[in-house]
Amino acid sequence: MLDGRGAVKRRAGARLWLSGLWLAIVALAAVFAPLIAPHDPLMQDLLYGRLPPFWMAGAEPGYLLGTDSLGRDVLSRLIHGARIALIVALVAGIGTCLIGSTLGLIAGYYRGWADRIISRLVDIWMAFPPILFAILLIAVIGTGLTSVIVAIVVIDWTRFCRVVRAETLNQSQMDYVHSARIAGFTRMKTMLSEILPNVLPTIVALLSLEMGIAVIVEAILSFVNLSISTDQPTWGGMIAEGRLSIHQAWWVLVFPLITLFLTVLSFAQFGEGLKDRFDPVLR
Amino acid sequence: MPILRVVLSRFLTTLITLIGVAIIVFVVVRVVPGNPIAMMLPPGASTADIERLSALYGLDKSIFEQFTIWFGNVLQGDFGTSISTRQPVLDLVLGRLPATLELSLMALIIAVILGMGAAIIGTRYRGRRTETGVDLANGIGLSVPDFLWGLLLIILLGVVWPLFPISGRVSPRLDLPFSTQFYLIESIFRLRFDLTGNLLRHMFMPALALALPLAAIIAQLLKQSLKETVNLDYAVLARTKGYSETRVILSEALPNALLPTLTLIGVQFTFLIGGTVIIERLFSYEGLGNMAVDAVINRDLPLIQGIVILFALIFTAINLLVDMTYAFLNPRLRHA
Amino acid sequence: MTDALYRIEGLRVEVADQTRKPLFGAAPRLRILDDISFSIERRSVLGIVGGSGSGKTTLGRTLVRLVEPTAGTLIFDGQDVTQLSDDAMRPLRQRIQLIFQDPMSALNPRLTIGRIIAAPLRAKTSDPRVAAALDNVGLPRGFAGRYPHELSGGQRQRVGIARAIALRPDFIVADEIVSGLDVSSQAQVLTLLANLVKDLGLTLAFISHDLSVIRRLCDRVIVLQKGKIVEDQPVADLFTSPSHEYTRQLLNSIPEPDPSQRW
Amino acid sequence: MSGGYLTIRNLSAVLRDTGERVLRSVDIDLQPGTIRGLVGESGAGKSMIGKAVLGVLPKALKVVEGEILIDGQDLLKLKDADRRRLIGASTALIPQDPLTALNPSHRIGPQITNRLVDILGWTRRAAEVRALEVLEEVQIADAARVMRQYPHELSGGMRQRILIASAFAAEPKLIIADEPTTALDVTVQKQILKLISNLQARHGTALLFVTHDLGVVAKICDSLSVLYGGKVVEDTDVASFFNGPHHAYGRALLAATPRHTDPDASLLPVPDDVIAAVRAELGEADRQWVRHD
Repeated sequence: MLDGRGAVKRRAGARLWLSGLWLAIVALAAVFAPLIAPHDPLMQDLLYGRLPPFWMAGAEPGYLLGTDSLGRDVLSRLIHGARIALIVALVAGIGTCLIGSTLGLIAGYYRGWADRIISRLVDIWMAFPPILFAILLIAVIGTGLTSVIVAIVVIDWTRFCRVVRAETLNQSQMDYVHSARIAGFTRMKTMLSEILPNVLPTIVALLSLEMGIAVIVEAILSFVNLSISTDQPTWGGMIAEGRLSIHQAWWVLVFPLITLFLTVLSFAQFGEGLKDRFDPVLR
Repeated sequence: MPILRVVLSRFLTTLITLIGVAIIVFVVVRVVPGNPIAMMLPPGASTADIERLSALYGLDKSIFEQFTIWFGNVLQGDFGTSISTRQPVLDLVLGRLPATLELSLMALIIAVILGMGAAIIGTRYRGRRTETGVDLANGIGLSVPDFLWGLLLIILLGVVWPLFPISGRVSPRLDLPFSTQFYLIESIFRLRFDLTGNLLRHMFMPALALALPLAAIIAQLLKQSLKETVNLDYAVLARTKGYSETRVILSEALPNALLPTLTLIGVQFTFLIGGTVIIERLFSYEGLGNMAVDAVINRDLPLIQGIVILFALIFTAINLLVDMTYAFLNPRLRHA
Repeated sequence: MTDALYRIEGLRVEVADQTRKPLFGAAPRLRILDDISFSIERRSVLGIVGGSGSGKTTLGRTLVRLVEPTAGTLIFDGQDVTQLSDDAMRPLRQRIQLIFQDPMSALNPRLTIGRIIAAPLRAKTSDPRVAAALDNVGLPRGFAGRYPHELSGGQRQRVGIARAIALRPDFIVADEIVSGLDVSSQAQVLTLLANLVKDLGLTLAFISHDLSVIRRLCDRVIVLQKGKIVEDQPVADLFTSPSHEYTRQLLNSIPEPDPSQRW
Repeated sequence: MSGGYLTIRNLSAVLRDTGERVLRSVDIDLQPGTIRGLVGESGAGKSMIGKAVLGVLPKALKVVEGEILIDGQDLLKLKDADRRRLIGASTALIPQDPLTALNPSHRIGPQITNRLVDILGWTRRAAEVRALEVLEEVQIADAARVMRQYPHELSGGMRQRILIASAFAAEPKLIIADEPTTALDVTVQKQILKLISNLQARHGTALLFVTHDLGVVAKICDSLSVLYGGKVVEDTDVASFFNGPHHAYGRALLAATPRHTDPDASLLPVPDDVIAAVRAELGEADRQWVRHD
């Protein structure tokens, strides 16, 4: 067509497959971690401390990506770290999505008092620096996997709420929504059958993005030592350790960083790719 | 006068927001399970200590009374005394604020320059490889948060190719003649450009890490808005008058495309400032954010409250400012 | 000749003017329609004509109760529907339909044509009434599986008509339904509509800014200017002896495809 | 066939993506001081011809052959900057939608004077005097005040007058009017059309009038080209067209145009066999074109 939809489609396809592939690798690593990890991720061996990755002089076979200062295998810790990352991504992502999208739909479609209250709440939430809010919450309710997930949901529901509300408002102005009213649909049915399908692609894209953000927040909390207990391997924890020994053993920082980078990038791109895939106008 | 109305009603909602923030800050640290006094004190404090503190904070009164007392004090600028340093919270917080402001503004400037540049170039060469490149860079910039950019910069420009220092606000061995905490600005006024250079070198990586996601957002939104605008009738009309493409983008499309971008920059700038919390930590930059993390780790309750309230004030002020600017720049509102 | 299907008496519609809202208190009211009274006879076609800002679209939307009237009464088939609540209105909804001006906005982009037509019927896409509606508007049945963006403007407008008539309503408001179309599709849609009115025994309110398309379709015409009715006449009389200056102006401004009288 | 101020010869344009032809060997000749209507339904390519002359074709389209001669100079052979300068000095556009054709961020004055100052090198003072002159010519009262206003403060009819004034300000030899009244109410349309044809006659401008409305053509044009699928299917003067179009498609289009004076005239949709015939003509032309290429 005139606006070059062909090119958009091709690009969307490539990014959907590439990001999907990486996320599948991470998911497989998480599920089968005990089977694929070459070592026990917690096993310390000070004799094998700070071994470099396999291609460098002084590398030890069997420790592909080297070891950290306590002699723990970096690759095994990465693989086991995927478990925490994925659990946080799924649970926190879906939790935020459900709460935020529901409130956003209600505010955007029903307007009135519901909208005023919800919007004011969002305003208040937006006045907090999110990371500081998260750190504060964890400090108050204590560390642990559940706390991390609760903190992410409590803080980030506004992301869904804002976007979904705006999108719902847009859709509510369209004549097909009026048309549904003329057909005698109840407001609830109009919202679910006419508006929701048009907002859904945005929600899906946001959900995927949010999963990436959840992984990052977990990493940041681990980085300031406030996430999961320290003996469980997490990517953020590895980065915190790596940051301390960056001049002696860069690989302890670089490998978890690359993993985190690719995962976050993939979540975001996967969401955008899905959104384009969903769009009947592009399809 | 629509402008006056916009200004006043925004002002009112801002007030409501701030009161909401105060309530939540109060509730989070008081009502949540766990003895707040125990939280405030280092482990192993005596019963006498606990009682003394309870009386000091009026914890024997009802929650509502406690809130009124605390909020009344806050309104008078009294945020209490830091538990870890025994200094007034307000002094501590204001002492660190300039460092964070300088860092955030520098990041904002970098983001606006990078973002606008990318958007204009991407629009000028739309449909070509250049645009694909800009889009790709934007996609990555949008997806990867400041924390990861910071780490990446540390490895690349701090370790592999050590161009910039990876920690601190200024080299510790330097003599600092400053009388305010606005080091960067003061160094320029005192014509101590050696210090300016040193400060900028320290600031560069954290500021860039904060700026990259915002730059990508600005670039993406402005480019989208520019691309729509350059196809609008008035831009086409300008082209038929004999103007070049670059001229059409800069003088016809840009003024109209900037307005929606501006509102977005407001919200996103608050996100950027929020990002200083972790970026300052990462680069051991002595600002408000770094102090906040320390306060949480030390369980310094009054300090945490003070910092959060200050952040909230800054955030709402920025949003207010952006809304006002928008109202004044928009000819529809200005001349209605 | 008093068999009115729809009777409108003293209708007034006001909306709040948010651009002039003071800081405190209610916004001033903007009068869109003022003292509108007319009736539509069963199986007749009423033309509603006016320029932009005349309030004709608001009138159409008030007739189907999308816009709340400020004052006046709407009596549909002997029943006062002015104040009916959403729930009480629901059984009447399928007897009163609206065809929208912009078919792109009126058709949900994420639903297939079949689902768009079937939804108001509360039926499945395979329902015979869906196929029958497509037949009625001269679209191939295979279109049921397509999406709105895959259709041309004229085809989309026919889908809008199909959705409205599938419910077998008594009364349809058609709001500027040919103004976005080329003359050839315009002629097709108008012919189609004229035939449907005859075959299905419909009562139609046809809103248009264009007097030239009104003549063939309508039995009576009302002309709106700034929210008031300035003319209400049988169609032939309107063209031969317009009573109001504005109507004369409108008639005078139509560019007839006749080069003997140049402007 | 020469001496026209604007002469288009054998102009073909294709979609870059698919290679499909959008303009099919178009020939148009516009004499100085006359108005030629360019008529067709949506997708007929009528706007594309105007855009090709002005050099603002959408990027998805590409001109593949032909000549566009303005005063004997082939635009398509000129360098970009030279073409822009020539168009800026000699040709103006009256756009379709007055609500979107004025830049909401700029005041009215500069939007009229900018071409005079930036492209034609007038002094700001002279340009402003000229702007006041043309605003009065289009019957805008209090022109000095209007020049300081923003577009949103003015009605649609006012804005269209301003756009017309702006088009005539530089005394162009050629004006392309792209459906300039489609967005307006019928009473305003009449005033605007009268205004355009008066100004055109007074200034002796050659005017290419793009429209879908044969009624409008009958009222103001001298000659017309009927387009279907990017091909000129009929090229004649107005009197002989309305007395009896020679091409079946032209006849059908005229029959589909509503006329209110005749109560018995029924609107006839363009018959399918006419469409089929004209499509077949296009197909034949394309086959020859490919061979010739």
